[in-house]
Amino acid sequence: MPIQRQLVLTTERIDEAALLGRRAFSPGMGAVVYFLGVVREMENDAPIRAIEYEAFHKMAEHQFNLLFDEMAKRWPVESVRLVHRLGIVPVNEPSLWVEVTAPHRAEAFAACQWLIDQMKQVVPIWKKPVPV
Amino acid sequence: MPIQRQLVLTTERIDEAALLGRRAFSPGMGAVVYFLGVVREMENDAPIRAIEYEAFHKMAEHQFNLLFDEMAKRWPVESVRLVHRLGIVPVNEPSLWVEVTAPHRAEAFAACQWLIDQMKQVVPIWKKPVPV
Amino acid sequence: MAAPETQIRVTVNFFSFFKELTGCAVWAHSVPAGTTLAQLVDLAGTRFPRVEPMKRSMLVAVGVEYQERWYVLKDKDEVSLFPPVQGG
Amino acid sequence: MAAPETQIRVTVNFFSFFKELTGCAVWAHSVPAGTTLAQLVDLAGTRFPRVEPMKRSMLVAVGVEYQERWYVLKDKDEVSLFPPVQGG
Repeated sequence: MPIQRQLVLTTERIDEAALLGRRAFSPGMGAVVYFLGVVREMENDAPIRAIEYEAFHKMAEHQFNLLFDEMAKRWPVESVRLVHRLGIVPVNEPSLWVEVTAPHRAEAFAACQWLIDQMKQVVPIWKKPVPV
Repeated sequence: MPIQRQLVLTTERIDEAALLGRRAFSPGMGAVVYFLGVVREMENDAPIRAIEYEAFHKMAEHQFNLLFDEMAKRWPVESVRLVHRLGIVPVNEPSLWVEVTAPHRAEAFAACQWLIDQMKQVVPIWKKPVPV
Repeated sequence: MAAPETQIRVTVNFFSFFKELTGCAVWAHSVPAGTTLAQLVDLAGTRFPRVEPMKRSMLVAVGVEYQERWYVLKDKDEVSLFPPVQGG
Repeated sequence: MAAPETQIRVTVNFFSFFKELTGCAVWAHSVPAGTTLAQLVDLAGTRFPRVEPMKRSMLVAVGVEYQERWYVLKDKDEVSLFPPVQGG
Protein backbone atom coordinates (compact mmCIF):
# COMPACT_ATOMS: atom_id res chain seq x y z
CA MET A 1 0.00 0.00 0.00
CA PRO A 2 1.37 3.45 -0.84
CA ILE A 3 2.42 5.42 2.15
CA GLN A 4 0.61 8.70 2.70
CA ARG A 5 3.13 11.48 2.77
CA GLN A 6 3.32 15.16 3.33
CA LEU A 7 6.54 17.12 3.03
CA VAL A 8 6.89 20.80 3.77
CA LEU A 9 10.07 22.86 3.55
CA THR A 10 9.17 26.32 4.70
CA THR A 11 10.55 29.52 6.16
CA GLU A 12 7.41 29.87 8.29
CA ARG A 13 7.09 28.84 11.90
CA ILE A 14 6.12 25.24 12.49
CA ASP A 15 2.55 25.26 13.75
CA GLU A 16 2.15 22.04 15.71
CA ALA A 17 -1.47 22.66 16.61
CA ALA A 18 -2.45 23.12 12.95
CA LEU A 19 -0.48 20.01 12.00
CA LEU A 20 -2.26 17.95 14.65
CA GLY A 21 -5.60 19.16 13.37
CA ARG A 22 -4.83 17.82 9.91
CA ARG A 23 -3.84 14.33 10.97
CA ALA A 24 -5.60 11.58 9.06
CA PHE A 25 -5.79 8.32 10.91
CA SER A 26 -7.30 5.05 9.77
CA PRO A 27 -8.82 2.56 12.23
CA GLY A 28 -6.03 0.02 11.69
CA MET A 29 -3.38 2.34 13.04
CA GLY A 30 -2.41 1.98 16.68
CA ALA A 31 0.66 4.16 17.07
CA VAL A 32 1.75 7.68 16.29
CA VAL A 33 5.29 8.85 17.00
CA TYR A 34 6.21 12.50 16.74
CA PHE A 35 9.59 14.08 16.87
CA LEU A 36 10.25 17.75 17.32
CA GLY A 37 13.78 19.09 16.91
CA VAL A 38 14.28 22.43 18.60
CA VAL A 39 17.12 24.95 18.24
CA ARG A 40 19.22 24.91 21.39
CA GLU A 41 20.83 27.95 22.97
CA MET A 42 24.35 26.57 22.53
CA GLU A 43 26.04 25.30 19.38
CA ASN A 44 29.53 23.84 19.73
CA ASP A 45 29.72 25.31 23.25
CA ALA A 46 29.05 28.86 22.07
CA PRO A 47 25.82 30.73 22.79
CA ILE A 48 23.74 31.43 19.72
CA ARG A 49 20.67 33.46 18.88
CA ALA A 50 19.38 31.28 16.09
CA ILE A 51 20.35 28.80 13.42
CA GLU A 52 20.05 29.61 9.75
CA TYR A 53 19.05 26.64 7.62
CA GLU A 54 19.76 26.49 3.91
CA ALA A 55 18.43 23.82 1.57
CA PHE A 56 19.05 22.73 -2.00
CA HIS A 57 15.30 22.70 -2.24
CA LYS A 58 14.49 20.49 -5.19
CA MET A 59 17.13 17.91 -4.32
CA ALA A 60 16.02 17.90 -0.68
CA GLU A 61 12.45 17.14 -1.74
CA HIS A 62 13.62 14.36 -4.02
CA GLN A 63 15.85 12.82 -1.36
CA PHE A 64 13.07 12.96 1.24
CA ASN A 65 10.78 11.17 -1.16
CA LEU A 66 13.37 8.46 -1.77
CA LEU A 67 13.57 8.00 2.01
CA PHE A 68 9.78 7.79 2.29
CA ASP A 69 9.79 5.11 -0.46
CA GLU A 70 12.44 3.13 1.36
CA MET A 71 10.64 3.52 4.69
CA ALA A 72 7.46 2.09 3.15
CA LYS A 73 9.44 -0.97 2.05
CA ARG A 74 10.91 -1.54 5.50
CA TRP A 75 7.95 -0.94 7.80
CA PRO A 76 4.14 -1.05 7.50
CA VAL A 77 3.94 2.69 7.97
CA GLU A 78 0.63 4.26 6.98
CA SER A 79 1.65 7.86 6.82
CA VAL A 80 4.58 10.16 7.31
CA ARG A 81 4.50 13.91 7.60
CA LEU A 82 7.64 15.98 7.82
CA VAL A 83 8.11 19.72 8.12
CA HIS A 84 11.59 21.25 8.03
CA ARG A 85 11.86 24.93 8.65
CA LEU A 86 14.43 26.89 6.62
CA GLY A 87 15.98 30.32 7.03
CA ILE A 88 16.53 31.81 10.47
CA VAL A 89 15.10 29.66 13.28
CA PRO A 90 15.44 31.34 16.69
CA VAL A 91 16.56 29.47 19.80
CA ASN A 92 13.73 27.48 21.42
CA GLU A 93 11.73 27.21 18.20
CA PRO A 94 11.37 23.96 16.29
CA SER A 95 13.30 23.38 13.09
CA LEU A 96 11.96 19.89 12.42
CA TRP A 97 8.63 18.17 12.99
CA VAL A 98 8.12 14.55 12.02
CA GLU A 99 5.09 12.32 12.51
CA VAL A 100 4.89 8.63 11.66
CA THR A 101 1.76 6.51 12.03
CA ALA A 102 1.85 2.73 11.95
CA PRO A 103 -0.14 -0.21 13.27
CA HIS A 104 2.20 -0.81 16.21
CA ARG A 105 4.50 1.11 18.46
CA ALA A 106 7.80 -0.62 17.67
CA GLU A 107 7.60 0.00 13.93
CA ALA A 108 6.47 3.60 14.38
CA PHE A 109 9.45 4.34 16.63
CA ALA A 110 11.89 2.47 14.40
CA ALA A 111 10.69 4.16 11.21
CA CYS A 112 10.72 7.63 12.73
CA GLN A 113 14.24 7.29 14.09
CA TRP A 114 15.51 5.74 10.86
CA LEU A 115 14.05 8.59 8.83
CA ILE A 116 15.76 11.25 10.94
CA ASP A 117 19.07 9.40 10.91
CA GLN A 118 18.93 9.03 7.13
CA MET A 119 17.89 12.64 6.65
CA LYS A 120 21.04 13.71 8.43
CA GLN A 121 23.09 11.68 5.94
CA VAL A 122 21.54 12.50 2.60
CA VAL A 123 19.10 15.42 2.55
CA PRO A 124 20.89 18.58 1.38
CA ILE A 125 20.11 20.96 4.21
CA TRP A 126 22.82 22.83 6.08
CA LYS A 127 22.91 24.96 9.16
CA LYS A 128 24.85 28.03 10.22
CA PRO A 129 24.78 29.29 13.80
CA VAL A 130 23.77 32.92 14.28
CA PRO A 131 25.85 34.23 17.20
CA VAL A 132 24.23 36.25 19.97
CA MET B 1 18.27 17.91 38.45
CA PRO B 2 14.76 16.74 39.24
CA ILE B 3 12.77 15.74 36.22
CA GLN B 4 9.61 17.71 35.60
CA ARG B 5 6.71 15.35 35.51
CA GLN B 6 3.01 15.35 34.91
CA LEU B 7 0.87 12.25 35.23
CA VAL B 8 -2.81 12.09 34.44
CA LEU B 9 -5.03 9.03 34.68
CA THR B 10 -8.43 10.10 33.46
CA THR B 11 -11.66 8.88 31.98
CA GLU B 12 -11.81 11.99 29.81
CA ARG B 13 -10.69 12.21 26.19
CA ILE B 14 -7.05 12.98 25.67
CA ASP B 15 -6.85 16.53 24.37
CA GLU B 16 -3.60 16.70 22.43
CA ALA B 17 -3.99 20.35 21.51
CA ALA B 18 -4.43 21.40 25.12
CA LEU B 19 -1.46 19.28 26.15
CA LEU B 20 0.73 20.89 23.50
CA GLY B 21 -0.30 24.31 24.70
CA ARG B 22 0.94 23.54 28.20
CA ARG B 23 4.39 22.33 27.22
CA ALA B 24 7.21 24.00 29.11
CA PHE B 25 10.50 23.97 27.31
CA SER B 26 13.82 25.33 28.49
CA PRO B 27 16.43 26.65 26.04
CA GLY B 28 18.80 23.73 26.66
CA MET B 29 16.34 21.20 25.30
CA GLY B 30 16.70 20.13 21.70
CA ALA B 31 14.37 17.20 21.31
CA VAL B 32 10.78 16.31 22.04
CA VAL B 33 9.41 12.85 21.38
CA TYR B 34 5.70 12.13 21.61
CA PHE B 35 3.94 8.86 21.49
CA LEU B 36 0.26 8.37 20.99
CA GLY B 37 -1.28 4.93 21.43
CA VAL B 38 -4.60 4.59 19.69
CA VAL B 39 -7.27 1.91 20.05
CA ARG B 40 -7.32 -0.25 16.93
CA GLU B 41 -10.41 -1.71 15.32
CA MET B 42 -9.21 -5.28 15.84
CA GLU B 43 -8.07 -7.00 19.03
CA ASN B 44 -6.81 -10.57 18.75
CA ASP B 45 -8.23 -10.74 15.20
CA ALA B 46 -11.77 -9.87 16.32
CA PRO B 47 -13.45 -6.55 15.53
CA ILE B 48 -14.07 -4.38 18.55
CA ARG B 49 -15.95 -1.19 19.30
CA ALA B 50 -13.75 0.02 22.13
CA ILE B 51 -11.36 -1.05 24.85
CA GLU B 52 -12.22 -0.65 28.49
CA TYR B 53 -9.23 0.21 30.65
CA GLU B 54 -9.18 -0.46 34.38
CA ALA B 55 -6.47 0.76 36.74
CA PHE B 56 -5.47 0.13 40.32
CA HIS B 57 -5.24 3.87 40.51
CA LYS B 58 -3.05 4.60 43.51
CA MET B 59 -0.59 1.83 42.70
CA ALA B 60 -0.48 2.88 39.03
CA GLU B 61 0.47 6.41 40.07
CA HIS B 62 3.14 5.12 42.40
CA GLN B 63 4.61 2.78 39.80
CA PHE B 64 4.65 5.53 37.16
CA ASN B 65 6.53 7.76 39.58
CA LEU B 66 9.08 5.02 40.26
CA LEU B 67 9.58 4.75 36.49
CA PHE B 68 10.02 8.52 36.16
CA ASP B 69 12.65 8.40 38.95
CA GLU B 70 14.51 5.63 37.18
CA MET B 71 14.27 7.40 33.82
CA ALA B 72 15.84 10.50 35.34
CA LYS B 73 18.78 8.39 36.53
CA ARG B 74 19.32 6.84 33.12
CA TRP B 75 18.92 9.78 30.77
CA PRO B 76 19.23 13.58 31.01
CA VAL B 77 15.51 13.99 30.47
CA GLU B 78 14.12 17.38 31.37
CA SER B 79 10.46 16.56 31.49
CA VAL B 80 8.01 13.77 31.03
CA ARG B 81 4.27 14.04 30.68
CA LEU B 82 2.03 11.02 30.48
CA VAL B 83 -1.72 10.74 30.14
CA HIS B 84 -3.44 7.37 30.25
CA ARG B 85 -7.14 7.27 29.58
CA LEU B 86 -9.25 4.85 31.60
CA GLY B 87 -12.77 3.50 31.16
CA ILE B 88 -14.22 2.98 27.69
CA VAL B 89 -11.95 4.24 24.90
CA PRO B 90 -13.59 3.95 21.47
CA VAL B 91 -11.73 2.68 18.41
CA ASN B 92 -9.57 5.36 16.79
CA GLU B 93 -9.24 7.39 19.98
CA PRO B 94 -6.01 7.61 21.94
CA SER B 95 -5.60 5.69 25.17
CA LEU B 96 -2.04 6.86 25.88
CA TRP B 97 -0.13 10.07 25.28
CA VAL B 98 3.51 10.38 26.32
CA GLU B 99 5.91 13.26 25.82
CA VAL B 100 9.59 13.30 26.71
CA THR B 101 11.88 16.30 26.32
CA ALA B 102 15.65 16.01 26.47
CA PRO B 103 18.71 17.82 25.17
CA HIS B 104 19.23 15.40 22.27
CA ARG B 105 17.23 13.17 20.02
CA ALA B 106 18.76 9.80 20.88
CA GLU B 107 18.10 10.08 24.60
CA ALA B 108 14.57 11.41 24.08
CA PHE B 109 13.70 8.44 21.86
CA ALA B 110 15.39 5.93 24.16
CA ALA B 111 13.73 7.27 27.30
CA CYS B 112 10.27 7.41 25.73
CA GLN B 113 10.45 3.86 24.42
CA TRP B 114 11.87 2.56 27.68
CA LEU B 115 9.08 4.21 29.66
CA ILE B 116 6.36 2.62 27.53
CA ASP B 117 8.03 -0.80 27.65
CA GLN B 118 8.34 -0.61 31.43
CA MET B 119 4.79 0.63 31.84
CA LYS B 120 3.57 -2.48 30.08
CA GLN B 121 5.45 -4.59 32.62
CA VAL B 122 4.66 -2.97 35.94
CA VAL B 123 1.88 -0.37 35.91
CA PRO B 124 -1.38 -1.99 37.05
CA ILE B 125 -3.66 -1.11 34.17
CA TRP B 126 -5.67 -3.74 32.30
CA LYS B 127 -7.75 -3.76 29.20
CA LYS B 128 -10.88 -5.53 28.12
CA PRO B 129 -12.10 -5.45 24.53
CA VAL B 130 -15.66 -4.26 23.98
CA PRO B 131 -17.05 -6.31 21.06
CA VAL B 132 -18.95 -4.62 18.23
CA MET C 1 -3.33 -24.96 77.36
CA ALA C 2 -1.54 -23.33 74.44
CA ALA C 3 -2.15 -19.62 73.85
CA PRO C 4 -4.51 -19.08 70.94
CA GLU C 5 -2.63 -18.40 67.73
CA THR C 6 -2.46 -14.66 67.01
CA GLN C 7 -4.56 -13.77 64.02
CA ILE C 8 -4.07 -10.77 61.73
CA ARG C 9 -6.54 -9.19 59.34
CA VAL C 10 -5.64 -8.63 55.71
CA THR C 11 -7.70 -7.50 52.77
CA VAL C 12 -7.18 -8.92 49.32
CA ASN C 13 -8.15 -6.88 46.24
CA PHE C 14 -8.73 -8.60 42.93
CA PHE C 15 -8.35 -6.69 39.67
CA SER C 16 -9.18 -7.20 36.02
CA PHE C 17 -10.64 -10.61 35.15
CA PHE C 18 -9.66 -11.93 38.58
CA LYS C 19 -12.77 -10.12 39.79
CA GLU C 20 -14.88 -12.17 37.37
CA LEU C 21 -13.11 -15.39 38.30
CA THR C 22 -13.61 -14.84 42.03
CA GLY C 23 -16.89 -12.97 41.85
CA CYS C 24 -15.28 -10.73 44.43
CA ALA C 25 -13.44 -7.39 44.36
CA VAL C 26 -12.28 -7.30 47.99
CA TRP C 27 -11.85 -10.29 50.21
CA ALA C 28 -11.27 -9.60 53.93
CA HIS C 29 -9.61 -12.51 55.64
CA SER C 30 -7.91 -13.45 58.93
CA VAL C 31 -4.68 -15.41 58.84
CA PRO C 32 -2.20 -16.50 61.51
CA ALA C 33 0.63 -14.06 62.24
CA GLY C 34 3.68 -15.15 60.24
CA THR C 35 1.68 -16.05 57.15
CA THR C 36 3.59 -15.27 53.95
CA LEU C 37 2.24 -13.95 50.69
CA ALA C 38 2.84 -17.37 49.14
CA GLN C 39 0.59 -18.93 51.77
CA LEU C 40 -2.05 -16.27 51.27
CA VAL C 41 -2.00 -16.87 47.52
CA ASP C 42 -2.54 -20.58 48.23
CA LEU C 43 -5.46 -19.75 50.51
CA ALA C 44 -6.96 -17.55 47.80
CA GLY C 45 -6.57 -20.39 45.32
CA THR C 46 -8.40 -22.73 47.66
CA ARG C 47 -11.15 -20.23 48.45
CA PHE C 48 -11.53 -19.19 44.78
CA PRO C 49 -10.62 -22.28 42.73
CA ARG C 50 -10.88 -20.44 39.42
CA VAL C 51 -7.83 -18.29 40.23
CA GLU C 52 -5.82 -21.33 41.29
CA PRO C 53 -4.52 -21.99 37.73
CA MET C 54 -3.45 -18.32 37.51
CA LYS C 55 -1.00 -18.52 40.41
CA ARG C 56 2.11 -18.69 38.23
CA SER C 57 1.47 -15.54 36.21
CA MET C 58 -0.30 -13.69 39.02
CA LEU C 59 1.25 -10.40 40.15
CA VAL C 60 1.18 -9.67 43.86
CA ALA C 61 1.38 -6.31 45.57
CA VAL C 62 1.11 -5.13 49.14
CA GLY C 63 -0.09 -1.54 49.28
CA VAL C 64 1.36 0.06 46.13
CA GLU C 65 4.53 -2.04 45.92
CA TYR C 66 5.15 -5.37 44.31
CA GLN C 67 6.29 -7.94 46.86
CA GLU C 68 8.01 -11.28 46.67
CA ARG C 69 6.17 -14.41 47.75
CA TRP C 70 8.30 -14.76 50.91
CA TYR C 71 6.99 -11.44 52.28
CA VAL C 72 5.52 -11.93 55.78
CA LEU C 73 2.11 -10.33 56.14
CA LYS C 74 1.41 -7.66 58.71
CA ASP C 75 -1.90 -6.80 60.33
CA LYS C 76 -4.09 -4.62 58.08
CA ASP C 77 -1.96 -5.26 54.99
CA GLU C 78 -3.78 -4.52 51.79
CA VAL C 79 -2.84 -7.20 49.31
CA SER C 80 -3.65 -7.03 45.59
CA LEU C 81 -3.71 -9.99 43.25
CA PHE C 82 -3.97 -9.43 39.53
CA PRO C 83 -3.07 -10.79 36.11
CA PRO C 84 -0.20 -9.40 33.97
CA VAL C 85 -0.72 -5.71 33.28
CA GLN C 86 -1.65 -4.37 29.83
CA GLY C 87 -1.52 -0.60 29.84
CA GLY C 88 -0.98 1.52 26.76
CA MET D 1 44.37 18.35 -38.65
CA ALA D 2 42.63 16.74 -35.67
CA ALA D 3 38.97 17.62 -35.18
CA PRO D 4 38.58 20.13 -32.36
CA GLU D 5 37.76 18.43 -29.07
CA THR D 6 34.02 18.50 -28.42
CA GLN D 7 33.20 20.71 -25.43
CA ILE D 8 30.16 20.41 -23.19
CA ARG D 9 28.69 23.01 -20.86
CA VAL D 10 28.03 22.20 -17.25
CA THR D 11 26.96 24.37 -14.36
CA VAL D 12 28.30 23.83 -10.87
CA ASN D 13 26.28 24.94 -7.83
CA PHE D 14 27.98 25.49 -4.51
CA PHE D 15 26.01 25.25 -1.28
CA SER D 16 26.53 26.11 2.36
CA PHE D 17 29.99 27.40 3.26
CA PHE D 18 31.30 26.30 -0.13
CA LYS D 19 29.69 29.51 -1.43
CA GLU D 20 31.80 31.53 1.00
CA LEU D 21 34.94 29.57 0.14
CA THR D 22 34.45 30.05 -3.60
CA GLY D 23 32.78 33.44 -3.51
CA CYS D 24 30.48 31.90 -6.08
CA ALA D 25 27.05 30.25 -6.05
CA VAL D 26 26.93 29.02 -9.65
CA TRP D 27 29.95 28.41 -11.84
CA ALA D 28 29.27 27.79 -15.54
CA HIS D 29 32.11 25.95 -17.18
CA SER D 30 33.01 24.14 -20.41
CA VAL D 31 34.79 20.82 -20.25
CA PRO D 32 35.79 18.25 -22.88
CA ALA D 33 33.20 15.53 -23.59
CA GLY D 34 34.10 12.48 -21.53
CA THR D 35 35.06 14.46 -18.47
CA THR D 36 34.16 12.65 -15.25
CA LEU D 37 32.85 14.12 -12.04
CA ALA D 38 36.22 13.36 -10.43
CA GLN D 39 37.93 15.48 -13.06
CA LEU D 40 35.40 18.28 -12.64
CA VAL D 41 35.95 18.25 -8.89
CA ASP D 42 39.69 18.58 -9.55
CA LEU D 43 39.05 21.50 -11.89
CA ALA D 44 36.88 23.16 -9.24
CA GLY D 45 39.67 22.66 -6.72
CA THR D 46 42.14 24.33 -9.05
CA ARG D 47 39.83 27.21 -9.92
CA PHE D 48 38.75 27.69 -6.26
CA PRO D 49 41.75 26.66 -4.15
CA ARG D 50 39.88 27.06 -0.86
CA VAL D 51 37.60 24.12 -1.67
CA GLU D 52 40.53 21.93 -2.65
CA PRO D 53 41.06 20.67 0.94
CA MET D 54 37.34 19.79 1.11
CA LYS D 55 37.44 17.30 -1.74
CA ARG D 56 37.43 14.21 0.47
CA SER D 57 34.30 15.03 2.47
CA MET D 58 32.56 16.86 -0.42
CA LEU D 59 29.21 15.47 -1.56
CA VAL D 60 28.54 15.52 -5.28
CA ALA D 61 25.19 15.46 -7.04
CA VAL D 62 24.05 15.74 -10.64
CA GLY D 63 20.55 17.14 -10.83
CA VAL D 64 18.81 15.80 -7.69
CA GLU D 65 20.76 12.54 -7.42
CA TYR D 66 24.03 11.76 -5.73
CA GLN D 67 26.59 10.47 -8.23
CA GLU D 68 29.82 8.57 -7.98
CA ARG D 69 33.05 10.23 -9.01
CA TRP D 70 33.36 8.05 -12.14
CA TYR D 71 30.11 9.50 -13.57
CA VAL D 72 30.72 10.86 -17.10
CA LEU D 73 29.31 14.35 -17.53
CA LYS D 74 26.70 15.16 -20.16
CA ASP D 75 26.03 18.49 -21.82
CA LYS D 76 23.96 20.83 -19.62
CA ASP D 77 24.44 18.70 -16.51
CA GLU D 78 23.76 20.61 -13.35
CA VAL D 79 26.35 19.57 -10.82
CA SER D 80 26.19 20.44 -7.13
CA LEU D 81 29.11 20.39 -4.73
CA PHE D 82 28.51 20.73 -1.03
CA PRO D 83 29.78 19.81 2.43
CA PRO D 84 28.20 17.06 4.56
CA VAL D 85 24.55 17.78 5.21
CA GLN D 86 23.22 18.85 8.62
CA GLY D 87 19.45 18.93 8.53
CA GLY D 88 17.27 18.54 11.60
